[in-house]
Amino acid sequence: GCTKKSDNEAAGATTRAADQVKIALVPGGAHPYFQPWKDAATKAKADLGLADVTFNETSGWDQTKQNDVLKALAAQGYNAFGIFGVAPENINSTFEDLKGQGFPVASLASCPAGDVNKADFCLSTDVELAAYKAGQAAVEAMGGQGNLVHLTGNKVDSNTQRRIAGVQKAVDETGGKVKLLQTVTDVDKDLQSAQKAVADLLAAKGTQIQGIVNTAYNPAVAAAEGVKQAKLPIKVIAIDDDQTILAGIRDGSVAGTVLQNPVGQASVGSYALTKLAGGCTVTKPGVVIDSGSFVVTKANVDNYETDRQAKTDELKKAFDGQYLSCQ
Amino acid sequence: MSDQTTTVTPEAPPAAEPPAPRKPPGIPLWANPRLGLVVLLIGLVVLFSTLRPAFLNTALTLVPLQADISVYAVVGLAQLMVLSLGHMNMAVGRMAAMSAFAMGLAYDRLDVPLPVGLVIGLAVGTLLGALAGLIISRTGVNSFVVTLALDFAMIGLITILYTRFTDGVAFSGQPTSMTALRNDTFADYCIGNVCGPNVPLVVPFALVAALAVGLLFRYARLGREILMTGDNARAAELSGIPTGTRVVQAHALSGLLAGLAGFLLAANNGAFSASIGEQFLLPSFLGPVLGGTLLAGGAVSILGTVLGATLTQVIYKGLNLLQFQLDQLKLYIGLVLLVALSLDRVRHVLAERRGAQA
Amino acid sequence: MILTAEGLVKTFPGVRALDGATLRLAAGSVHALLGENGAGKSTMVKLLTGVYRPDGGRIVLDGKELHLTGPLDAQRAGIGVVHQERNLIPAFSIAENIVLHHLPRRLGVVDRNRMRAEARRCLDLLDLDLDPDTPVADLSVAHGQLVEIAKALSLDSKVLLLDEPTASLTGDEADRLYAIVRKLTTDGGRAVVLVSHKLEEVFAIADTVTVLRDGHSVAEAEPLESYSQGQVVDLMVGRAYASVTLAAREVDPQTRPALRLDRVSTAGGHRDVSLTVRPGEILGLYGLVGAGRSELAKALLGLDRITGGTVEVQGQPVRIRTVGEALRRYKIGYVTENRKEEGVFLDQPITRNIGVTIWRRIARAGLVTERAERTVVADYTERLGIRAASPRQLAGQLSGGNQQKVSLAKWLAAQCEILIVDEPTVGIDVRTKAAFHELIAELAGAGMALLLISSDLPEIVTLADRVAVMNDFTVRGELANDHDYGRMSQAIIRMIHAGPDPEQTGAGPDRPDAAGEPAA
Amino acid sequence: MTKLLTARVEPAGRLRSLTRRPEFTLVLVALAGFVALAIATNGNLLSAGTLGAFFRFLAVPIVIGLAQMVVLAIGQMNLSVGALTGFCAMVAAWAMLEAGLPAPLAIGVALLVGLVAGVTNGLLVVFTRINGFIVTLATMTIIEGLRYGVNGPDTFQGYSPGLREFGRASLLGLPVVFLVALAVAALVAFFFARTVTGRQLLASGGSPFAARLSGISNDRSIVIAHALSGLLAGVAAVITVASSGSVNSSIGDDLLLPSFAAPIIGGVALTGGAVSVAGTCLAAFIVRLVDVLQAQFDINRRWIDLIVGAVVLGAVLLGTARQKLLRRSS
Ligand SMILES: Nc1ncnc2c1ncn2[C@@H]1O[C@H](COP(=O)(O)OP(=O)(O)OP(=O)(O)O)[C@@H](O)[C@H]1O
Ligand SMILES: Nc1ncnc2c1ncn2[C@@H]1O[C@H](COP(=O)(O)OP(=O)(O)OP(=O)(O)O)[C@@H](O)[C@H]1O
Ligand SMILES: [Mg+2]
Ligand SMILES: [Mg+2]
Repeated sequence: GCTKKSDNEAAGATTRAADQVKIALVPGGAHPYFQPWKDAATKAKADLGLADVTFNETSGWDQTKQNDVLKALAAQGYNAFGIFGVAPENINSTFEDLKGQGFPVASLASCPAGDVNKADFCLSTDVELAAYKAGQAAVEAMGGQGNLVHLTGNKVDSNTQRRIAGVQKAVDETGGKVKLLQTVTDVDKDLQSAQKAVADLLAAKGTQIQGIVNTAYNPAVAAAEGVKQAKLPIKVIAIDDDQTILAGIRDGSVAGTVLQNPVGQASVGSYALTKLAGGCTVTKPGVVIDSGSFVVTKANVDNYETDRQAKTDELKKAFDGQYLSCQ
Repeated sequence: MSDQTTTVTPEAPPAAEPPAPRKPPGIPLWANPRLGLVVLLIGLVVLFSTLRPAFLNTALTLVPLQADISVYAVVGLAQLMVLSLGHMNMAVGRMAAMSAFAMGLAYDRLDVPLPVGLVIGLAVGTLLGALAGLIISRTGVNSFVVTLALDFAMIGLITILYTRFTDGVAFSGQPTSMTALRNDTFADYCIGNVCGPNVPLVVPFALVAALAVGLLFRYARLGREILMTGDNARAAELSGIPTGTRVVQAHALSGLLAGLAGFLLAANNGAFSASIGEQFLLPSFLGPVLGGTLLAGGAVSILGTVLGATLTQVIYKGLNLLQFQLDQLKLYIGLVLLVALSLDRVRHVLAERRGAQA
Repeated sequence: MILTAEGLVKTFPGVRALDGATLRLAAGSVHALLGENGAGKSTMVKLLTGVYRPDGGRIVLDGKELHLTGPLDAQRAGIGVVHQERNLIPAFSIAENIVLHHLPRRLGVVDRNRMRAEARRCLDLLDLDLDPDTPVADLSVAHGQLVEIAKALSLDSKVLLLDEPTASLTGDEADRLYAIVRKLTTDGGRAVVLVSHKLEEVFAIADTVTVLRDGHSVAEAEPLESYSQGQVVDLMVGRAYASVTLAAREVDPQTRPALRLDRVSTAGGHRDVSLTVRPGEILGLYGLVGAGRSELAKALLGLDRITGGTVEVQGQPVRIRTVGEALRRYKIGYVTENRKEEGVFLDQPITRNIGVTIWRRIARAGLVTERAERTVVADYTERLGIRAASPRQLAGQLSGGNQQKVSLAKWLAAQCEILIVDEPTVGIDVRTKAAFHELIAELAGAGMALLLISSDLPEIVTLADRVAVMNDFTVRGELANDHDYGRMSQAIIRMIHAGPDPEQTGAGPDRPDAAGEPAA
Repeated sequence: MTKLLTARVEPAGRLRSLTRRPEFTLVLVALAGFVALAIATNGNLLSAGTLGAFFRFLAVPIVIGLAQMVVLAIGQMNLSVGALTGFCAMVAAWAMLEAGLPAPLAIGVALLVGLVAGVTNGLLVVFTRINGFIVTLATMTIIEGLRYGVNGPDTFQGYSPGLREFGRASLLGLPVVFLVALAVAALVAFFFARTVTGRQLLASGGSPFAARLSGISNDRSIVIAHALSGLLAGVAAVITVASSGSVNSSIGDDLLLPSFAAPIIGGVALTGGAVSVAGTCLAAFIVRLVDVLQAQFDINRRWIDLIVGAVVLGAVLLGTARQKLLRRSS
């Protein structure tokens, strides 16, 4: 009769010393957010004495392509992976594939959709919390009342749904003093559509709006620019610390921004992956860890980096003491 | 009417043939476009495996490569179906997505077995294709415009549907056999000690599709009549071919194949999600065109399409292994494609020279 | 000699169209270039005008050797041409088409006034009263042809090549064209090369003749007077020709008609058209260009709406909606007049071109057995004497006559009982034409009912049993054919010009021009 | 010879012939849509700010539609227009910020890059004899790579204040960039209607063989059309850089489909040989109306895609139906 080979006979995990570990950091595609990963990768390689750490952003926001990239990297000898999954809804199968080959896998900067994480751990911004903080910052900048608009990315993305929930929560807490006038989705694909959407929005309702909170990059850039140009007294809360946005905070056109911790994700992620390759195990497989989010305003625009560094150090300690168990 | 009329008529039947065929009209083997592709393909494989021996890694390169080729060969065939008419289907990707949505819904909500869901999804793809064909044949509006507009409409519809029927953007439930399709190769199945080749389970789907399409255009009246319609719709109409129906059928088959491609991609990726088909449009043209199918209609090459799809995927794989960064990657893909396309031109020029001397 | 071309060679994939042909042209003469279909006449014209480049041989104009790299070179050198195929840009105005090769310009901008004036001048040469601003798309075939000729005249060239210029012209228009050709050669000292299958016209106007056969010139610049028409035909064909008698047919007028039209009117504008065709009979349908004959045929096939009257096939009243239905249910076939656009599939092999009508019959479970197809196709290629390198050759690579045969073979293979044949011999050489005539007679002899639409009066008189005369979208009358050309032609012409119906006004003899608005 | 052919256009007939043109449907649709939207927004659409934004973001769709139209005129397509616009925009910003060129020079560089890319497309089509659709598909990929190569995924901002001032300036209540787009449209219209090269391009597009026999080089027409297309993409890039104030490598991603939508709704046939500048501009206007509709009424973007799809199809069907009716009634 016909028999089927057992599924997980190859999955015997091998341990590797640090100088045998080759880590691949793979974002979902090209995005300014991931740029700090490059430097963090170089630094991790030197600090941890790794064989190699590479950064590959050629996935093009396509899960199929990302899977190809990952397999190509594995074929090239990379044996530990930090991944931002393009499609949170089916990234778990990709994680399982890689784990099946005996590689440690980290879900970085985003966790799979649903409650299950098949990677060893997920180190990511708690997007709902970050959006909540951004919402709060916006409410505060608006003086606790008025109309707020939320600009965000791809509607069919579980992270977008979380962000919408986070902002909604912050608005709800004002007890009706702040009204969420509109949530505009799908304006993160490219800068020009974002600019057009912002211009049209301001043209239609500019005078009724007191605050704009952004939870995606392109609309944040467009909103900062658009509000400045329209000379409207609207408070803009942006996201991340791209140069353009920091400049906006300094010149006052942006009221604040919510930072995430890409460097921490890459460096702590690499650290944990190295440990896992060396024989450690995660105490709670699939654990989800918040890499932190920080509100930056004109007040702390020049020294927020210390807070972030502190969070990163704290994360590393938490891995040593709490998330990893090593013999 | 008994009068006898006269006319000039040759004494002998025209047996003495003046322009005696000096050589058969077929092109020499070396000038066959498919052969050029094969040579280029072999060249690239040799190049890549010299530069990166990992190119020959079975589990990480060759098996996924075959799975990808299967998807894109079927995508190419979906486009080929309408190229045969001289039409285009700008909505291949979205038709695939709609089919995949139907399959996902069937598996998730109705718990149907794999083949049933597949049939349901393919039926949806077929219907969408038929709709496009119907609009085109009824109104006479260019297929490019109709399918482009349909594509626009479906982009919206798909998201609306997914947000309505799933909480995320993908269906969670699917039959367990989907996992086998995704993970297994025939090498995992053994009779005694004899195991199958290292070929993913999705490959036969693509092979069957390619064979069926080949059979269709070569032997089936339907396929032949589609080709005749593509060559000269007016003459086809006057030869008794129901050209309107053929247009609808070709587009319906295009939708069906798009649906199959969507299924294969879902199998490869492990989920029926809204993003299926987003990247289908450009590869759908590359396969057939690299394989020598013109956009003008009336002639198709199935083998060429499969080879074209193979070539593009090999290029992707190779460049991935060479670890180019994004800007270089795109640059080289474009350049290699241009070279592959121009090679055909060089071959033509050579063939013409030879032909002229003969 | 103003122009000499020697040893011209041109090879296409699989065919040597010209194989050392020679053309010598004297100033001030009209030179006929004759040959069967596919002899290489158009290829020669195209070599002389830079459309193709020769694979061998040389072209000398006014003592200087020419190396033409494109049509522009030929125009600059003073060679004008009207090609066999129509080459106008439909969306452009008459004026712009006429002067397209040398658009008058000022600072890169088209000088429209000069453009119109120049076009007017060329149109006046042809006595054509057309508005130069009319888009060419709105013109009839004949007017298009005349504009094409005006375009060639606009060049004031030393040599003018006319490749079958009168194929779509009426007698009057052709006469006017030839008057101009005469004027150009005698007054202007120009040389004209005329390619035509209408030998009467050729003998009426040409001074010298070159005959091509299979890419060779078998007569080179001989004075035409020294030949009779028969001798020229012998030269073209390559052996002596004899008249052969077409078998006489006897049709019992009591036989049930295969096709009967009773007071049929159509959306296209036909009124009260009544016709009958019996099995074994050829009904000739004669009329001037634009009389509405082709459109009637198409209406019968369901391509246009029939709005009144009855159509009966084999005694049964029918309503045909598609060509497929006409073919399969009623066994009606239609050989179109327009073979390039409607008759053949240029990029398909001969087998598929002929096989297209029989697939349904020979298919088993929707699949066509290639062997069955090949047998049937081989049968018809042989019976019609289709000359091709192989049955797999693409139809587009055949000469016009052979394409016409392919277009006919398709309908023979379909085993029709009623066949409508529309202008079967336009642009066909004498021998093929004779072969066609024989074939058509043979088909009738075998019991097929044939409706022969033709503007070629001798053809009608030769073949038809009865002649119906159509003008202005209605049948003017019907005559029994007594096969006496003189008597028949007079009777027919008289019938066409017999005044219009009393209630019809303004439809005079020049009515065909306005046929675009039949339902006015 | 015949009344039909020699009939002169009478003054009354001129109006009639105007209403018979395919663009007439579009004028009606555009007017009706605009008025309806103005009423539905209680006149907000007519307020200076809204109107300004409306026309400011109409400039690029018009120019990009024209960039596609000039290649459609010869029966070709240019899939690289969007990516090229993005690339030129990035180059212009790079020239000002990194290379320190003054704005006018940077504009010149961007236009030149567009032109060169266009010429390259044209030459590739001519030399490889491959359908332009496929060639530009390949060059699009290359240009996307180059576009990304200029500055990675990061955004350029804060270049020449003068240029950005220009991008925001208004004249007679209309944004200057929109007037620039209109001027460009007028030039393109003049090019096709009156210049020798323009006529030759249309001749090549309408019937290449006939054009060749008239001594027109179809190859030259192909190269010129693609060059023009590239140049227009460069113009679109300059407008983008001026009016938006910041650019990054995502610029141009949403331009490909609109570039086809405008000329196609505008009645330009894909087979070549005919253009309609007015139709293209009107179609861009109509699509822009849908955009504004979305912003004014907070409609789900996905419905907008659906609506745009329906509008494209509807406009084209309406046009075909109208032409059929006209033909029947004539
Ligand atoms: N473009 C082409 N490709 C292949 N074969 C060709 C081509 N043009 C002509 N031929 C072949 O060359 C030969 C000569 O053709 P040509 O058109 O010169 O004949 P012709 O004398 O003008 O005939 P006709 O009287 O039918 O117009 C024919 O056998 C034809 O099939
Ligand atoms: N000289 C003309 N002027 C205007 N329209 C014409 C002319 N000749 C033909 N047409 C139009 O072309 C179309 C084709 O006419 P049709 O072919 O039915 O005529 P026909 O009697 O078959 O003539 P033919 O001898 O060309 O076959 C009709 O719509 C007719 O009105
Ligand atoms: Mg000829
Ligand atoms: Mg006719």
